[in-house]
Amino acid sequence: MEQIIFYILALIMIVFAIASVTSKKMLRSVIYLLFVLCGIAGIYFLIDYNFLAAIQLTVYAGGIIVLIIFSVVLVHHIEMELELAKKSKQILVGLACLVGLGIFLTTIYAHPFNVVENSVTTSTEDIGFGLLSYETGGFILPFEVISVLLLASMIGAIVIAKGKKLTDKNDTTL
Amino acid sequence: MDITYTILIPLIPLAVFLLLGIFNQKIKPAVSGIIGVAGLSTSALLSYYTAYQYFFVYGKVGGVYQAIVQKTTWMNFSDTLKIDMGVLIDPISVMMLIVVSTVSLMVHIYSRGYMKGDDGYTRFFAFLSLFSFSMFGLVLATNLFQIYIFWELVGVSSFLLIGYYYTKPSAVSAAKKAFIVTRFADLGFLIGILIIGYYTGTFDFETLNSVNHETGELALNWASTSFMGLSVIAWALILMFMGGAGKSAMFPLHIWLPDAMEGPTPVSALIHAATMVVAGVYLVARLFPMFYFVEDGYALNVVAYVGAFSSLLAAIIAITQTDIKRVLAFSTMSQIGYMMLALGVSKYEGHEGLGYMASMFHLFTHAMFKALLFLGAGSVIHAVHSNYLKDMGGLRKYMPITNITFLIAALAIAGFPLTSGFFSKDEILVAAFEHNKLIYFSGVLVAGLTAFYMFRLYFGIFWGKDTQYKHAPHESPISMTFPLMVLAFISLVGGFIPFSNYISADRAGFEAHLNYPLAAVAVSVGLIGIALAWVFYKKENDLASKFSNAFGVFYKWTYNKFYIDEVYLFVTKKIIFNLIAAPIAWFDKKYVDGTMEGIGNKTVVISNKIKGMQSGKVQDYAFGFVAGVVVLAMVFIYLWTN
Amino acid sequence: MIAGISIYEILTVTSILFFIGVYGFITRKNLISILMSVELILNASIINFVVINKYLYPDMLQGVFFSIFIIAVAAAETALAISIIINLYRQIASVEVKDTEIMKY
Amino acid sequence: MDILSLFVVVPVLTIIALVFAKGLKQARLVSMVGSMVQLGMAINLVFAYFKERAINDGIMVFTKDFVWFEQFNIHYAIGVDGISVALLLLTAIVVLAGVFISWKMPDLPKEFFISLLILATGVYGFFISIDLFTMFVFYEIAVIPMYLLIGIWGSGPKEYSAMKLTLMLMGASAVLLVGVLGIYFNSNADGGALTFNILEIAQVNIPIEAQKLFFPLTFVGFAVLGALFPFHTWSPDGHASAPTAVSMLHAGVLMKLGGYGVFRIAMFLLPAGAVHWSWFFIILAAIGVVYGAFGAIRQTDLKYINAYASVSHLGLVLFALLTLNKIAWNGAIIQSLSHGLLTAMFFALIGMIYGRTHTRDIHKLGGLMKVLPFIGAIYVITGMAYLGLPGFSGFVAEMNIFVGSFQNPDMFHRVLTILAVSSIVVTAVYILRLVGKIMMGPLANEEFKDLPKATWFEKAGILLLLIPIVAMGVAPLWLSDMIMASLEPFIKGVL
Repeated sequence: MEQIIFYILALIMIVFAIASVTSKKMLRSVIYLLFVLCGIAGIYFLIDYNFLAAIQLTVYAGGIIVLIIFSVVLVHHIEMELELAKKSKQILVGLACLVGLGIFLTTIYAHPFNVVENSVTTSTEDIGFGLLSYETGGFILPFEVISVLLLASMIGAIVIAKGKKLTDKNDTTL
Repeated sequence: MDITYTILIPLIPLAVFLLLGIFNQKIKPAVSGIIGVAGLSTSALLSYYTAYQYFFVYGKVGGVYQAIVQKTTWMNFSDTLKIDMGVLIDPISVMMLIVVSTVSLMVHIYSRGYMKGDDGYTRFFAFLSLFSFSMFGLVLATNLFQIYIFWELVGVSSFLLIGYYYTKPSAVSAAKKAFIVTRFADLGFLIGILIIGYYTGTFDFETLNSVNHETGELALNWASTSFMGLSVIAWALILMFMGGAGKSAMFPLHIWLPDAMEGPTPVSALIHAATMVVAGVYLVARLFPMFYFVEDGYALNVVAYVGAFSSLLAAIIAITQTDIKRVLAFSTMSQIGYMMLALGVSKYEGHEGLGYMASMFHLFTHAMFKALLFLGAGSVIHAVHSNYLKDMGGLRKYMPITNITFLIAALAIAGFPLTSGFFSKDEILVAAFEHNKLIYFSGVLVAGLTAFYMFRLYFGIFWGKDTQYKHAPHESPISMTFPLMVLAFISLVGGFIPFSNYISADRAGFEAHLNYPLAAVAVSVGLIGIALAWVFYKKENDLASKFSNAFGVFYKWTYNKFYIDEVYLFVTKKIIFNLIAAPIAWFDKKYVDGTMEGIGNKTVVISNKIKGMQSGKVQDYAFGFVAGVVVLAMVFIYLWTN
Repeated sequence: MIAGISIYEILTVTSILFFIGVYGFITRKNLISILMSVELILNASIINFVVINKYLYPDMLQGVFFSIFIIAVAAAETALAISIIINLYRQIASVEVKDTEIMKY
Repeated sequence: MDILSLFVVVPVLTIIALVFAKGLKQARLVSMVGSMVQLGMAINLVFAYFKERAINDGIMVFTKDFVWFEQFNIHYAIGVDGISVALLLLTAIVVLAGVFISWKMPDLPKEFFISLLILATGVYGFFISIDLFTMFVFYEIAVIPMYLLIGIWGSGPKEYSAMKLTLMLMGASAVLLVGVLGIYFNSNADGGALTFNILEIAQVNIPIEAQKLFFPLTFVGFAVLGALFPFHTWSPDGHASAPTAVSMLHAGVLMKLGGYGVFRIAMFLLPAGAVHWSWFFIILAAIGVVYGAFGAIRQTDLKYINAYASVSHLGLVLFALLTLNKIAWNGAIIQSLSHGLLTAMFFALIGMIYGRTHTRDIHKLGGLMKVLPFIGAIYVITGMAYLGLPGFSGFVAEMNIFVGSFQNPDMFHRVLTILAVSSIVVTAVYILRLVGKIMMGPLANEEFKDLPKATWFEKAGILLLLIPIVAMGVAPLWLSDMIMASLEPFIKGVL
């Protein structure tokens, strides 16, 4: 059962990912990406990381995608056709990617992973404790740093997006 | 014998030169003249003292005049090869000392009158002293390099003195010409020295010249390498003779001498008549044993023929020249050719070496009467302010002393009996007669031509037409006529000196006698020449021009000195300047520099081309990055798996 | 652990996703599309973190933590990128890569 | 402080003092004092050297050794022999003369003198070091200020010339660096440690193949600075654009670094390579001798004439070095000294003439002897010395070179020697053309009638150069013996 679900999810992800990077329509491209992200959340569910799956759905599918959609709507006409790269470039890049993929896969399959059979379930509580622990192996410091980073980037985003008025004074473009 | 004092003979003029040269602006002309004369007088007195001591007191040991050498090392090349500086006293160097100091002193005295009022009076005396220093050094040189050193120095003094009137373009170009032509000849001299130095391992005259009396050959041994069928030493001698020919204005390196007459006349008398131009003769005489013994005198034959030919050529050209100084210049060349041919036909031992002795004798007498001729000409030029025969005539009335002395000199050079030239010329002809008939006949012909052109000159100046002068010419001051009289006296009686007792190739001395039949021939040829000149030029008439018209083309060629100058001009201007120097300059700009520039330009072009790679497009970089990583990964995997 | 699915299969899928992202990053000409491709690449790597954590070191949570951090950073990055894009659009009325050449050379 | 390091320290101190100097007057005073101290030290060094030589028979004396880069065994190693002593003296003379000649430098005098002294520092350092790397560092120190000196204070197309000069010399030093490193990495051939010390490397038998490979690189690297044909083209342009004192220093001293380096590094450390390659480079050098001389005939700019003459004369230095013969080497060193003084003198005179008439075109000059008797007379004397007149240094040098190169009896060397000897005639042609054109003849331009006479500092500069020229020419024995004695260890390798 899980096997079948995984394959289905994998298929969805790959197909929509490809669709996302090749689609000519901007908005569709974003929606395809949304599907991919949802598929990834599905994977998280499958391997029992429910909290992560939730984050994936809320932050990515909910937040980032909406942000992107907004920006698309702001800077594009909905029906605008995207410009595609030259055929030769597409083929060249595709080839390079295929070769790279080949290398990845050969390396992966050549490596004997030391898989530990288990069925440990991780609760949200564990994650919360681990994240906020200041014991050895605790992640409180990075957590705080990330918080500050988020704050800083939010402020930065606002300042940059506001743009014009502030830059006028300094007489710098962008 | 201690002969250290002889070093003062060159050093005093050097001191005078430095004194006058450095304080050129500060010394009053009158004072500088006196300093110059005083310096040279001291040198002259020392020379006479040396000569007396050498010839009559200590020179002769065991019947042979010894060479006395004192020297010090000037520079080391290697353990064996070195340059010395020193003095070499032997018969010919002492004889040259007398010649140089006498003529130089006379010229100094003469110049005080001749150069009076000239801007560069002090400079002139400084240069004269420099020349005297160099010439004394050359005469006293103990080895090839020393002689080369002073050889160059006389060359440069000559350059400075010819270019004395340096604001006159013709003087400047004459000076340049003289220097470059002799420099070119010196190239041969230098290479000759290098060859000799390499193969014999010494530059010393005494070592080079020492003769092994038992075998009758040179004592020196060398590896007998030959080049084009002639031993390298013979080549070296010929090359050195090239240097001598350059200085002594032998054909074909004579072209500078006539132009050198642009210098002040006393300079012509000193340098280009009496002393420097005989340096070539002196050089050959200096190395006479080598010339004679190496390859059976091959090089000496070259000397003889070059001398004879130059002598004839110059005598012919002299007939047609109208500038009196140029006539004298060609006459000088002709007479030096005489000395060369005398050396060329000479043998080594005893009486066989008559030519050698005759050459030196002629050198001596010629120095006196040719200096006299030049100084006389100078006196005339001083009076009429022109160099050209056409501006002269009938001067005997105005300038009696000049007239008489000039006549004496002309008689001497024409070989009139009992004058000094008669004896020396006679001996040269005897030597030539004994060893080479062809050269003898050429010599006799030259004797006749000499008498003719010299009296053409004499009659042209002092007799001939009565020219009307703007300012009546008057006799020169005593400072100028006194040297004339002294030199005239020597020219008259110099022939009675028993030269052969003192100077001979093997230094042993011998008794020379007049050969009456040959002397009669020479004298009669000379008299014919004088007589012809009398007919043509004594009174103003058109015989001469008729005659020259009759010869037409030949006259024109002769008048233009056989166009040798033009040939040289063609070679230097057209070939060297335009066909070598110009293409090299062009090649340098275009290709050598062009290549270097091209490298620079190509760098700019290439960098312009490839700067597009740095496009600023992140995606392009990303592609490069990905592709690069892929390739690298493949390489590493390949390496790992193997 | 997904029953019947080995780590290899999951890693294969993520690798494919990763290279699709790379492909998109290089070939797309629109800044927002490029941003999306970056998201794709990031997601592929997040899955790797999580999966390796789960399969190889099940009693630890580092992989999960890093995933969370990456998501946070990605969110911040996206926000910034979007703001830059919007600002750029204001300046030059375009978000095509070919128009943003100020930094070229 | 030891006697040699002072040669680097004093110019540096002078530079520091110059930084605080205000205006032209103080700047030139400070530089003059500094250079005079330097000259005094150089003269003192000569005497000290003779004293030391009597009790010390090492290749180098006054040696000192400090490590300054442990890892690669780079030392600040110094020492001198007769050759470097002579060249140091030359440098001190030319620098002081250069300061005198720049007495009235109008623009940025302080900066000018500073650059000049940096150049001098590099040169001094180069001559005293016996560590390859230190030597190379000083070499670069000497070359770099040239760019500024020509680019800022030059005339004509100065940026172009400065760029060309710097690029070509830098290119050469890149090649040289490869050669130096090649020597360095072969310095353990006999099993020792890698070293940059010249004396130590000289003891090592570097493999023949390596010598053959690295000799041309080292040689060309240095010979470009010595204006080897066909790498000489930087020199005419550079000289023509450079200000007077820089031309003097450059042609007089800096170009000597080339010959010195060839001799001290390329030939001393790679003797087998030198023997193997000499036939090729000697052809280039001989061509350069004649080529430079003919090139000079055609030029019309005084400085170009002199630059080509330098190509010819320095070609003679390289030619002599490549004949691999002790006499010729002696001649090469003397020629370096002699040419250094003479060419500095020439450039100084050209500078004076240019400063007065504002032209260097020989067709526009003429008859200057009348209006400038002192400069004219010195010009003629210098010209005569330049064409190898006995009594001046050039003659001594040339005779040594010719006699030396004549010691190779094979046809190949004979022909080349005669070719080189013939250059003395061509030299005479261009020198006399020059002298005749600008000094003699009628005055070319009425405006030249009232040119100012030579000033005291000009005379001082000129006499400073003239005295050693005459001294070397009249009494060469002490100099040539000093050099000859020092040549002994160097010649062994190639014989």
